[in-house]
Amino acid sequence: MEFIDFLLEDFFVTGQPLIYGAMVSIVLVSIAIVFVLSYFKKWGWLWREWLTTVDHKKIGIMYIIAALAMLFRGGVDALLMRTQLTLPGMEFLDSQHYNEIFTTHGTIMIIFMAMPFLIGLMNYIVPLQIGARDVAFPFLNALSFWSFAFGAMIFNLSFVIGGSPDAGWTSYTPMAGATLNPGPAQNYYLIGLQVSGIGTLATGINFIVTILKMRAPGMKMMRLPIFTWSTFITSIIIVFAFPILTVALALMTIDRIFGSHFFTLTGEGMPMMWANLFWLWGHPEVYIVILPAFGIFSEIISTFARKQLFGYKAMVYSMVVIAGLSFVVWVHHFFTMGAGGAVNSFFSITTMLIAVPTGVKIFNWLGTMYKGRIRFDTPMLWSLAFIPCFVIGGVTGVMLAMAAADYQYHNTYFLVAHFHYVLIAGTVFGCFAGLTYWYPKMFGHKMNEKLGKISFWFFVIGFNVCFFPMYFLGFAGMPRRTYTIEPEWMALNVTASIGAILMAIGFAVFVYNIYYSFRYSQRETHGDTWDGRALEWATTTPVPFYNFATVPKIEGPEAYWRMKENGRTTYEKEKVEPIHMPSDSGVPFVMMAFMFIASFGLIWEWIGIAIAGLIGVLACMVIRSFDYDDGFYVSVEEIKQTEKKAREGEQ
Amino acid sequence: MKNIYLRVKLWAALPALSLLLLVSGCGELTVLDPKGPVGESQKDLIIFSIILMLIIVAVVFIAFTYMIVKYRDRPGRDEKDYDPDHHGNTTLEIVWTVIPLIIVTALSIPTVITIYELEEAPEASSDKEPLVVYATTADWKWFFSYPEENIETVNYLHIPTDRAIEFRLSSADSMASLWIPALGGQKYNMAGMENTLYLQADEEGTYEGRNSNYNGSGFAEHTFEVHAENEEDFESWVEKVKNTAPELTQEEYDSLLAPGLEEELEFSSTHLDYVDHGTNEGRDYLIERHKDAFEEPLHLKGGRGAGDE
Amino acid sequence: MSAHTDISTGPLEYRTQEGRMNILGFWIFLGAEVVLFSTLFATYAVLFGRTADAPVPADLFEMPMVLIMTFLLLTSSFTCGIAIHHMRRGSLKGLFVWLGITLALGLGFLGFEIYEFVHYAHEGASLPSSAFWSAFFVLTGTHGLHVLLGISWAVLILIQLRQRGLTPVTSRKVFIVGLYWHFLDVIWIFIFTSVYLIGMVV
Amino acid sequence: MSELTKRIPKQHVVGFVGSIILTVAAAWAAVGSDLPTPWIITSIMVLAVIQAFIQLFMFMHMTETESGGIQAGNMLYGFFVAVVIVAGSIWTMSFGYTHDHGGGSDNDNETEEHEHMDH
Repeated sequence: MEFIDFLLEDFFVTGQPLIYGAMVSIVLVSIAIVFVLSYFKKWGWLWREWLTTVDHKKIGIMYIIAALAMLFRGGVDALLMRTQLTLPGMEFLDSQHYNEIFTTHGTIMIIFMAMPFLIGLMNYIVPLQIGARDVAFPFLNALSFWSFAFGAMIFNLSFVIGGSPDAGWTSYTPMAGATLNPGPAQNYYLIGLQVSGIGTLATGINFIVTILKMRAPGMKMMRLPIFTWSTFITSIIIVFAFPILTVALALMTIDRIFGSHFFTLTGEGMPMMWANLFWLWGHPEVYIVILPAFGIFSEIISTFARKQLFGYKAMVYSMVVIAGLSFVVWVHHFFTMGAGGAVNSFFSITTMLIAVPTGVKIFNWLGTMYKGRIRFDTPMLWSLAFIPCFVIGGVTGVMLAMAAADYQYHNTYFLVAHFHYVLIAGTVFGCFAGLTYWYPKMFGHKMNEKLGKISFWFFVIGFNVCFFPMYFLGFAGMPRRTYTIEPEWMALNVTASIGAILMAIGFAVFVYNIYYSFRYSQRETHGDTWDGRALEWATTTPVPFYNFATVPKIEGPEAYWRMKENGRTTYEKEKVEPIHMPSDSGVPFVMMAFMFIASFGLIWEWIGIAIAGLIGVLACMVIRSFDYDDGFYVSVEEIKQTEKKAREGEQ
Repeated sequence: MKNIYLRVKLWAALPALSLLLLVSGCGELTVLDPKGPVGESQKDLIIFSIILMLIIVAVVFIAFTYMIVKYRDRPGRDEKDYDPDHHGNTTLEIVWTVIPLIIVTALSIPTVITIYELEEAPEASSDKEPLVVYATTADWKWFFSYPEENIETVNYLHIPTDRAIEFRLSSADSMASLWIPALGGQKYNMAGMENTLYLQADEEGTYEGRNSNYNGSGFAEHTFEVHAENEEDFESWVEKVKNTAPELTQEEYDSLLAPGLEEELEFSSTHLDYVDHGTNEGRDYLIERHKDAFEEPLHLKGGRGAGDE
Repeated sequence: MSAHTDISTGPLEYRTQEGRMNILGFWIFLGAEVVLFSTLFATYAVLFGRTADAPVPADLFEMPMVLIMTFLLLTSSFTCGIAIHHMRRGSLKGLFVWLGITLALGLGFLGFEIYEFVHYAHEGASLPSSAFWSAFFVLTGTHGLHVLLGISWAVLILIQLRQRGLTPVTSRKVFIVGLYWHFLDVIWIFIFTSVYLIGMVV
Repeated sequence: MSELTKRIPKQHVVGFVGSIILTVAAAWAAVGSDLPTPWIITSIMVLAVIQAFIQLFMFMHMTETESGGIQAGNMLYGFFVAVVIVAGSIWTMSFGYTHDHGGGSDNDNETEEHEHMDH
């Protein structure tokens, strides 16, 4: 009986019709998935082709699918919040529920949507752009993905089991500490982020080594496609920023579970230190999700303006400068903490300085279009919409950087408007642009242009209608994270909600487009869909698992553009040699499944289960250490057959 | 592509359109209509930055529109206009690095000056000593202690006009942020430390004040009213509180600290006699007394004792 | 993947592309470790002096024991370097002997550290005592955990060496675990200086 | 290559002796010397950094092979971020005790001294 009481009162989240609905749909979807897989006898296929794969392309696709699912969840959260703020009197959500929703919205969008989406694109594209057959450490790459996937699962589990975290995605202490916030909810946040953070760090190392060591012969650093450059810089930021998050999360976990006093009110702990550590990681994190988007836009604008990128070197150096500055601006997130004139002045100025390299990039994109011949395909539309929207986000960012004025903007909808203008116009547009741009390479057919444009216009107009009014809400004194509003903020909130609905329609059309294109789009017969310039377009579509039959020698920037001029391909029959490829492995999946068990134990403070899970993780590491599997060779004959089949349509 | 012009126009019109909507839709932009010197200097800084930023936005938008209109792929375009090998221009790149640097400098100077200005009491009332008010928060209410007057109020505040108020900010539990948008910017309240915030009202009136830093389920109701009145009215209000309000006993104060919402109250003594949450000794005062109260979910409905159910 | 582009000269561990990539990747991981530990150092520095009612560090830190621990770890770093040297000379026996000494010294260090923690706990300073002691135990404990991990990892590799002898793969693994071991000594130097010495001075 | 013929390479012995001397010197500076505290802290931190470089160059061969430059740059950037984190945290977190009565004032001094140590 006691056990059942526990299940009903503490374990499962009860009392919310919305959550019951979610539970039912989770159960139904799970049953449906199990049924479909069993009915079509696809379990073996799932295990062999996906769960154990170390192929960067498949891992990239899994990242993107997971990110889209998370975008859906975060988007539903956003719609629920907009509904509540439009009908504040209706008690659609109570304060507690609203708090949980904005917390999960923020966390999911940053950690489980933006980053995996971009990492998915990097995974698929970067090895192709540099002429490599995989990333440097394919096993580690699989491990990264599964750590993200299980981390996301842990975090999302809180929704139905134990309760969602409700301390905001920033989780400021002491509010998020054990005393003021008891129970497993906040632990889900800490452990979920920790587990997926491990994977992100590994991804960072992986890409640095890949880009440094696996480039095609002749591809000097200054000949790298700009998206690869942005990945490289992003990876550096990841490697040097994520350990800070790891430590911060660990410290709060130890505080909550083992009774230490880092961020507590008792024992002379220092709650502000959490904010400090969080933003030491958090600010570089912003650039982790924005630089790859910059890279995507650069590729697309250059391709569709049919011109070389304007100021390639300046583009690279500006990213380097942004990466450096990103580590010395974090205090602007808490100017109002009262650290005094010197601190606030210093961080005001460093923050504003970031506008300079960013401005350089904006003008270089405009320069790329100058004397170009611009086509307006969907990827280009997303990239073009990015420029004005991001400029609005950027200049308001400069306004926020002015500490004295920030005292009035801080914690208001002005801030909310700013970072959505930056993160949606930058990251989300970037993801959509990148996905539609590389979609034919990934799946062998384009996304439907007409639907793509419909979705684009709905989303972009909706985005502006939703977030532009929020600047004014900030001036009108509306604080963020409030579940109810004053009457004088009503009109603007209703406007914003209309915008949110338009965005939702845009997203729905986007997802429908995936289905529609799968059914009806014309299959690609040619690897070079958009008349591209970088090496990923040199392979056939679909890309063979070894990527390149022969790796071309690179003679300058824009490798593929040159190859087309010289009539060369990545298949030079006489030069084909056996290709060495890594073997698939189930260890990453199993290891992270054990990690999942360990995490679940830790979240509920069931230390026995946590230790058992941890032993499983360690055992997997030992197994891996003794694994001397050296991969396999693809025979010349197989390569020739594959290439012949793939290239039939081309001639 | 033929209606690209129209689309671009529509696009450019969007912000303007929503601006119009705003002006008609919403009453006042409190931050841009401040009632005291602190808010005033912040407003000046904001307006200055908005003007500079609008210039930048205008330049980029015009250049952007020019590019996508002039260089779009359309039938009958002059072939000479297309230069696929054009890939940079050092002079231009230097220009658009240096100009932003100048703009940043132009923004930095007034910013730094204002930052330091706001660390001190406003100059406008330098002839008078600032009125010291200890503003302490506990989930989810505000305590205002006037040590010189030896009175304390809960969830509302009386201040004299034309005199600087020196807020001593601290918290008994979670981090909060005292913000009275009509008077000026905010600062954090934190347990175990003390922040100083200077504000001043030049116009009499009632202003909204609130905690703007999210701190849990009572956050939306964590507000207070500021009554700014002339020196005389203020004095007589102080007298009235002194004479009519009860003393704040430690027992009473301890029970007020329990998490929950509270109505407006006043007392003829301050809690500073028992504890100053801004000091190292006072930082865990509330936790020691109300640790268990956070274990149960609170159903807040407002008013006294609502948190106790 | 060109895993077998051989370079016929030079140390064994660098001869394959895979070996070179693994070593570079590990260096980058060490860069991340620098950040991880510096975050712990920052926390320790900020929380310094926040001992609440617990004893202050100057009362508990003892120079002789700290010096012994330091010398143990310093020597082990040296012997580890010698082990790598023997590996490069192709002497499997020398590698075994010196790596064995290294691990023994490492175990000695761990023993002292455990004794130290227990001793402090007896004196009333443990993880939940105060912010300062939380920071102390997590900083030194994280380092200690790394040492423990290093020892277990090295043991696994010794087994693999016994099974397979010196190959490009095993020598790469030894080299990487060696890097890890030296790095832990670097971290300890900073713990020794900024935790123990400064704790005794201030 | 000539180094490889020896049983114990000279470079490692020099590094080892060097780090022992530096350790003893730091220990002496901390407890044996009469220097003012900020001086002690500065000098022992300098000694620690020198020792770290001994390990990196003499034991870990940071600059060997063609990736040496990358490895060294990587470590240097790591140190840069480390300084930012430690010095930055101390700088931004040492505030708010202006009105601390009693215990807090001690705190203030110590934090400041720490700040010296990390510059």
